[in-house]
Amino acid sequence: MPGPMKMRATLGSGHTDVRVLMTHPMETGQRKDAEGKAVPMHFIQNLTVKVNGRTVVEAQISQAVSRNPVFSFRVRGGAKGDKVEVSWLDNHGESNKTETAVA
Amino acid sequence: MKFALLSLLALAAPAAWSEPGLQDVEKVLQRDFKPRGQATMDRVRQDGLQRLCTETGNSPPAGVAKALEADQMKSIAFPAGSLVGDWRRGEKIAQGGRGMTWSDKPGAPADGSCYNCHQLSPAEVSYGTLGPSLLGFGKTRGDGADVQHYVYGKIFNAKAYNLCSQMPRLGHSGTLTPEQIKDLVGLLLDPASPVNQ
Amino acid sequence: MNDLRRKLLGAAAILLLKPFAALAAAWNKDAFGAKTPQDALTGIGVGSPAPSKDLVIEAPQIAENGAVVPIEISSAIAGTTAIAVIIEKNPFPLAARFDFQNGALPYVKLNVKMNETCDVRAVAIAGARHYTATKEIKVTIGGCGG
Amino acid sequence: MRWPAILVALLLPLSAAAQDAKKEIQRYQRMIGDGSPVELFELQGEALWKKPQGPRQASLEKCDLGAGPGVLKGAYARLPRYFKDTDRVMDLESRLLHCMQTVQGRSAEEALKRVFGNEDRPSEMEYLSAYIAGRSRGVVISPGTRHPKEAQALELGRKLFFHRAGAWDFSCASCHGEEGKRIRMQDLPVLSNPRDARPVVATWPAYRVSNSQFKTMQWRLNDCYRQMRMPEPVFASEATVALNLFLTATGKGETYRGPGTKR
Repeated sequence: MPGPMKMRATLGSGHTDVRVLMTHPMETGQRKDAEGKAVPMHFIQNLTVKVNGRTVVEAQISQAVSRNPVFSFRVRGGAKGDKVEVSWLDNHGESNKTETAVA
Repeated sequence: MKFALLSLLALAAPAAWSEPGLQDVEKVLQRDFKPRGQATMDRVRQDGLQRLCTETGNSPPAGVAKALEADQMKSIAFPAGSLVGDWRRGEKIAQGGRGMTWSDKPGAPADGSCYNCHQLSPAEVSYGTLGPSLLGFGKTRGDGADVQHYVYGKIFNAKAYNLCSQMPRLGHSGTLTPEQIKDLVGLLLDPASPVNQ
Repeated sequence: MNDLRRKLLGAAAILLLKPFAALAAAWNKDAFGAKTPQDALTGIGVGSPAPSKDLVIEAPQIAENGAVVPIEISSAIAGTTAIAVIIEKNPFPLAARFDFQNGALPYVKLNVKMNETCDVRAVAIAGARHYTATKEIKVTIGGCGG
Repeated sequence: MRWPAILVALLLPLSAAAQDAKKEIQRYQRMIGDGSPVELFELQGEALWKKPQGPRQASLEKCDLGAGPGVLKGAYARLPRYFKDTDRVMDLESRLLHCMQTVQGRSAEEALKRVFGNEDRPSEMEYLSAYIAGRSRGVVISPGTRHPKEAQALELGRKLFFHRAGAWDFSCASCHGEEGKRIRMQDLPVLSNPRDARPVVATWPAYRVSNSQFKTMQWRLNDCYRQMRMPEPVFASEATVALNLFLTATGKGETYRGPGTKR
């Protein structure tokens, strides 16, 4: 089961700041574990940000994104209470999502 | 007046504890540390030098220091011939930070951890400052026999030159081999070494 | 095991995987699998992008550790719809591609892994026009190194 | 008259470059702090704090960290401190270990099995310390120093800090004893000096980006001793708690603002 996500969406000057944290190992496939076994590639590939149900950012990412990824995005305008949703899908087919209201 | 006296007395009253001495500290270390890998328990027992430097806050009386430095000097076996090894290998040894910890494989070659504390080659911007900068070391001093001797000895056992130096005794402690120390001498003294460019 | 059974199992597997496959289709395997910055650019359909001062990379010049290098990219180029991040000396240079729509500003901040000191390249896509900016980031060794 | 000019000309490029490098490293540290996943560890620590475990199937919510059973607000900022029920000075990890045994009924052996995590799996201690330390944000750090056992531990910690031993003759002060020094690019705080100790104790435990793991104060001490080429300190032992108390007491008065993010 994927670990938790945490998101913050706040009103800036003329835009909304969205910052999202996600728990994910982002394994490159190059690392060996404590027993010396190669740890298979395991990383988020797709990330989608929606505001009030409309997709605003679609991202494709690689194993070069750091472990426990953190992203910040900006969306023009916005109002308190707007619903922001972020979801991800990794190369194992696992996924997770979180949502929050703009504060 | 009486009140002040009383509080003074209270301050002067024998504390319910006593300040731990060096022996107490060593007992605590024996009890609260455990051997792991190559880091065996004999390492928590201080030798005379470590004890003296701890007790005197690294400022031992000059006479005692001189005598003990002379003792340390005896520990250095200077190889015959040129002490200038391969600076390329020396640079690798200077860069690495492995060796002698409980997580290092016993018997595997160790590194010198030199860049942790010293500036050496100008290309390496990530260098420490606990020790002096050694940039251009051989350029100003040449690579004569005396300088070779001094650099080899200093790396082998820094305490022979300055009793309470914070620099590890890299040869004496068995961290580096004589060959490796020669390579480090090469890094510092060889005119072709990046240190001297 | 006979051929027919294997085929049937295969078909079942495809059916099961279908929903995921549809979702994952948006991952550009060729571009992310590219081993040179040029192939990565080609992979995302960018030929020779023009250098632009309006594409700004905000990042430290020195990173104490290559496992986490913070990078912030913003584009002031009108009509920017996508930003890609290429780390020139990584084994697979393309690190990410972001497509912006419905009011998202061409801005992103993320942490990336860098194998060694090299240029980080940002690419902005604005319709048929492509722009680029680079910034060198030195990856150093921090701490005792043991 | 020309002398100083030459000197300035010679010195300026070097110090300017050094200044730039320092500024860039500070920028790096600020940026990794902005994008820190610390909150994720706090969330998982909270779940673990509330999760029934052990033979008693009890959560740790009855654990007394010094402010009363289950009281977390500000508790971390007052550790290490003396605990009457054990007649010992304890830091967060040693107290958690105690609670795992007394509240949850777990054996010491079982609770100690995995005190430090790795890249594949963080440890319970790491999650819990992230959560608990986070509940002291904004609280002034004031460890216990008045009880005789606290005073004794503090003094032992100070002695340990300056005690030279091991294969490389190091004490803690070998690296943390002189102003303005660094290892590689990393500034070394003089931990016996309140000015340097304050920001350090205000930000541990912390997320370390170099291995992308959350690390406890007990781990920090453990790894220092490893790098000092010493044998391994026993987890939550009197020596480690004493050293932790010495560092925390030296940094007392600072407002806790962790868990932090480190290189």
